[in-house]
Amino acid sequence: MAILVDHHTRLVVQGITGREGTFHTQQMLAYGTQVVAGVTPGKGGQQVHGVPVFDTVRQAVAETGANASIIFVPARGAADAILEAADAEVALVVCISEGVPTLDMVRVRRALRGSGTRLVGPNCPGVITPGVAKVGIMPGHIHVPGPVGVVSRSGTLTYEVVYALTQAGIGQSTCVGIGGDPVLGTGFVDVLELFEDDPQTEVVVLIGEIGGSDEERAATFIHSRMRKPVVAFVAGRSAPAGKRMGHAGAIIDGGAGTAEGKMEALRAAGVAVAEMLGEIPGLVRERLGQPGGPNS
Amino acid sequence: MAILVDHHTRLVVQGITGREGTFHTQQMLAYGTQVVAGVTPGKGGQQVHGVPVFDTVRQAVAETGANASIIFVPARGAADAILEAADAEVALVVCISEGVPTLDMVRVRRALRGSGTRLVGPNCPGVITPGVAKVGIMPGHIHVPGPVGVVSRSGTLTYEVVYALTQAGIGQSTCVGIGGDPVLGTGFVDVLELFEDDPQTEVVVLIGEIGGSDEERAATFIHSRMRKPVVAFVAGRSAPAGKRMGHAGAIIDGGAGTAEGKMEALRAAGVAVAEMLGEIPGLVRERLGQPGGPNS
Amino acid sequence: MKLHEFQSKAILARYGIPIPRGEVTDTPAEAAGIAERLGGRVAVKAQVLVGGRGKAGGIRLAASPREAAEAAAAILGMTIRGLPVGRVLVEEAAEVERELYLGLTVDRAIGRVRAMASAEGGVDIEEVAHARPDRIGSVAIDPFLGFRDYHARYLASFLGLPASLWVPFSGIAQGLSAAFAESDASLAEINPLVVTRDGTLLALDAKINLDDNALPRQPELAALRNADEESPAEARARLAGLSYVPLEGTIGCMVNGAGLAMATLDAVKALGGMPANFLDVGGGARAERIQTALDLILSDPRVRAVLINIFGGITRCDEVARGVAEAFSGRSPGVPVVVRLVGTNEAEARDILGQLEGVRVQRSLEEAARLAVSLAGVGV
Amino acid sequence: MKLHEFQSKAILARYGIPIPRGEVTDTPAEAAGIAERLGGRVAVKAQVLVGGRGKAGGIRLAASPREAAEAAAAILGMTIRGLPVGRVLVEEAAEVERELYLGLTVDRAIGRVRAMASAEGGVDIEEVAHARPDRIGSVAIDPFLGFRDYHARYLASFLGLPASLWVPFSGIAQGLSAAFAESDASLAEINPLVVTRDGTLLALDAKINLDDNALPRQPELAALRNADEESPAEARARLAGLSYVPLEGTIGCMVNGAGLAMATLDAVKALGGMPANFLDVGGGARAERIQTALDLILSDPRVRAVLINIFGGITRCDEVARGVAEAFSGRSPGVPVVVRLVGTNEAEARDILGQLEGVRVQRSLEEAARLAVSLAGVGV
Repeated sequence: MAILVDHHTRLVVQGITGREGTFHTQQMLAYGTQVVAGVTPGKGGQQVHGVPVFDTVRQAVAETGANASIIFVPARGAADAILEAADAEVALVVCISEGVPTLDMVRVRRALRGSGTRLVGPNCPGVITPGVAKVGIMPGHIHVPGPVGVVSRSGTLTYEVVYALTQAGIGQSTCVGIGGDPVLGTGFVDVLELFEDDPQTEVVVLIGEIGGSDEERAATFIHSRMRKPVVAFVAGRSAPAGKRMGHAGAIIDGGAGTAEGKMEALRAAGVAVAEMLGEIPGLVRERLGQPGGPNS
Repeated sequence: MAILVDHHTRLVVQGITGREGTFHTQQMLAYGTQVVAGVTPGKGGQQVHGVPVFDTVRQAVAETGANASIIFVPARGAADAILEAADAEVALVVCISEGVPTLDMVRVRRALRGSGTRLVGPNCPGVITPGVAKVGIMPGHIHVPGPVGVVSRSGTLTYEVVYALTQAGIGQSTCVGIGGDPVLGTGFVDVLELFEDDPQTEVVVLIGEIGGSDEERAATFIHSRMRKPVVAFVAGRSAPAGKRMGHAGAIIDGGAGTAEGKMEALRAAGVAVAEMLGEIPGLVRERLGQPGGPNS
Repeated sequence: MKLHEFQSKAILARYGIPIPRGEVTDTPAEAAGIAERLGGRVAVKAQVLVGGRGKAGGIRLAASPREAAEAAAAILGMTIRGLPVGRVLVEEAAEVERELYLGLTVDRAIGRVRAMASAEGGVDIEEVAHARPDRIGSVAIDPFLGFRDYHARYLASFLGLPASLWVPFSGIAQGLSAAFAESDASLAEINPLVVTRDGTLLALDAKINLDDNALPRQPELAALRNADEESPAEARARLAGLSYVPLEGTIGCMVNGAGLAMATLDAVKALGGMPANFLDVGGGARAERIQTALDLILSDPRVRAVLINIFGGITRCDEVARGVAEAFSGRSPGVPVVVRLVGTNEAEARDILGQLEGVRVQRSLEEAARLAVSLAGVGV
Repeated sequence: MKLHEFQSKAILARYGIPIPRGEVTDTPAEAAGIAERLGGRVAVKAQVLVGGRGKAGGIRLAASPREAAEAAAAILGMTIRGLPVGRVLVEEAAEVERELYLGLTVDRAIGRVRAMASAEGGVDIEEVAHARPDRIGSVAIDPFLGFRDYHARYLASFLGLPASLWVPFSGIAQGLSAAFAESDASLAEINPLVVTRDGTLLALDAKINLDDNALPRQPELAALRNADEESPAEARARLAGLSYVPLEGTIGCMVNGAGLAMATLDAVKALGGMPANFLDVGGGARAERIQTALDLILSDPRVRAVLINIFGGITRCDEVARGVAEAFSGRSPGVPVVVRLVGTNEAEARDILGQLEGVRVQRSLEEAARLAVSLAGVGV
């Protein structure tokens, strides 16, 4: 099973002829992903690593049956690329682009409400279902199939955690990087809901960071709606208040959104919260193979 | 049971201090509807027939627990009134106002997509659940409770049909006037879906007219998804092509949307289509008390 | 409300859409002058609010000012589908390479504006839509996002336009979409949108219809209303807030509500009669409006009987009855009047109407329609 | 990016929001001149990009041009929270009846802009939000529908404004909302929004922060950047595309990815060390950027050890290693460097780094952090 991405995933790469688009198309093909089409306006008819390029997503969908998209276009064109994919009724859109203006995302998120399109990102590493398909830019080889769902706001921190799980012999069902920006297509709660319903997933690892209140909302959801065990880590305990720490989202505003506050909320929801990254594999192992039960 | 409107309905009247708003507030109160609030900007604090008036829908909802709204404001302010009700998370909005510009409704319908608000109308007589509550301008006394759901694009034509049913001793579960404009909040299919799921409703009467393709889509839905019997009437068989017949929607464009075409589509879906209005009560009676079955 | 070609083109030009140079006139002499100013070949085109003027001879090419005057003289004398031609548009003739279609209208099924394009321009697009639906490409426009570059790319690619025309095509489509939205149009068409011999795009003919409900907030456009679009009776009905469509029969009908009005006409026809008109007095009709409505009906000399069918909701039956009484006060209707009223204040209405001569009150629509048909004299 | 009060007010004025008359200057003499032109009492206000300037004495009232010059002289010599005051705004003093708060920011939880208003203006609104959340009224703004009349009515009613001020309040709120959207702001506040003694509304202080991601499409606003907002090191980092925040410790950190960087700092701290900075080299960092990053870290004299933690994804480990090698070519880092690399092209990276003197390669983050802490000398 797994979530979001599986062997039915037929991918169109938006911005396929750019440097990143071309490189990661090759990487995704090498991983086994069914990359069926690319889109770059004005370059319809070309090929990239054997993948046909179209002028519009709608043509790509009509010709190849693509049902998922990954976006590598520059930030200024990212919102339009997402809207184009949604207009073509692509079910899953993963936006890798970073630096997308926040108000573009406010509009995009509003535009997608009530549509059949789910957006992951922007400014995210994407989604991988180990051994099946990779729709993202994560290093594929560190992942192995298994029972642990991973969801994270961070990119490389996720790789770090996945790498540690794999090293400890624990595989993953699906790993989802939701992105670090203030306004996202998909939040923690959305992914937790999918993992809760996914038969393959037995334990979920949630990797949060300071800023916003998505971890707090996740805690509420876990407490009230999840039966599967959750292990969490929250980055940014040493961050000073009010300083911008890379992610636009990682700002501590007026005492809300601190790492300690998030860890506390998660603990109160029955989540096993790791103090150090290295503790995660052990906490996960303790929870594997155990019968699920309410976290409340 | 019934649909859309029941004894839980707590109504706010937008435009309550206007002539129509005041008159129909009295009528609805007399029918037994729980009219709990009115809204007219700048007139907060007043009362109309004992109903408190607020400046905004949000205040009305907060103070009175209103969960439905009826709109009597002039056409130019109707879209804003609908949006205000949706912003205040009112679950059902019935817009009586006629003459609302079509592109206003295009925007409103788009704005409501994915929200928790259902709009009925505009340019409609509203919704009545006989003996329980009236959220509309229909003459209440012609309705009696019973097993027949009525849905119609027309106003007075609906009264005509309901009157005939009542005279024949056949009561109604709920009567819904969806309105005659080109772009509506709720279409035939939406209402048919509700009737199909409503335990009280045994037979549905659908009253269509020329123009558009809502009857054709209803036919497709009835054929594929409904088990309850449907009786239909389509007005406008004598209308000449291309002439505007009152409703903006009632235009025959290039041969599509004719009464004959609609009647044919409905018949093919297993619907009993009345040639004359007077046949409707008989067709309904034949189908009452019979076990339901697929229309396909 | 329909706009003339020259009015529609003036709107398009404001949105940056390229149109031929040209001017409108109502005299052959001025037509010659315009042709003189434009230089070279011109097209002289009848400005009438019906389709099919080309086939009717309402469009002529002229190679000289003198020919333009002759063409204008011929066209200005024409009547096309019952409408006299009052004005002609004289514009420079284009060298046409390809004829495309580009149009926008409201797609009721999805509640959005839909943009349609076809490489089969210059012909009746509805025939194309019917016979070869695959030759029409379309995109639905999100009202909040507008017509976007990817819509233009899709349609341009569908039309097989060369890459050099994608950007101008996008500009035209976005301009048309903005014109549609900002004018509260119900239809906006460029047909044909031509590719000229020198490889540019040009809106050779254009048609914009406006949403009547939006005219109050479009005063500038509302002022373009053409008196020749409607008969005096229709104009009077519009000003009184009545929805009135004259038909060919002998039974004048007055009903409240468009659906019930259509069903009433259907009943008259099914019982062997011919309606003289469609007339919806609307909701909450007061006595004064009822009176205007009756005046309109009785002013049609073909009318042999009047059928009034009112179902009271917002409309109160007694108000209708009072209107009927006032319309007849001091004069006879001249033809039999059959009235059927049900609903709010029905009893009072019966009292009022019972005192009027020549007015017969019936209980059901079917009875009333049957009586009206018989009074009008079948087949007359 | 933060804007100064006078810059923020200039934007508001463009959206029709009433602001006090005033001018900005960097000399006491000009301050007197401005006061002269304004006539009457003026306020002299420090233009610095930190809060709390009022408490720090950065705002003074002056009854005459001479007093204005004196106030300006005093303020222009100040340093507020580490920032020297380079300019003052001299504006006419208002007669204040009530102080309100009106602000907009992005509500991440719902992905919309939220407008907040409070009758408790003029104070730290976050304290109000914390202590008395019921004193703050708010509305979420649909990006496609904008700030609407009913939002204004709701907030005006919440604030208890008299009916006479609803329309002006609505204008201000809609102006602020439009300014927010069209400037790509992340925060826009009027605090206080005052009701003056003569019963009008006036934006007495204003603050706009901009979304850095949107600056490329806001060239006019980007040009307002204040050099005094950031240190030279921060400016250099920004121009190189690095996310850099100087801290107080001794261990220079270079990491790819903000989350991993924070986790790295957390690990350093948990193991007893103190990070000297936060530095995210971003995704796909090339050798040149790595070199700039190392230069920045090593230019901090407090740094006793450097910890490099790279997890290769888009970033290729060999590129990072090459950047490190180039940064050290021909000169010694001067402090020990601990490197930990995992991911794409990890083996090549190890080969390159293995040849560098003073660079120690570790396998795990924890080992690397522990070594860096020990090399930096705990507690130093």
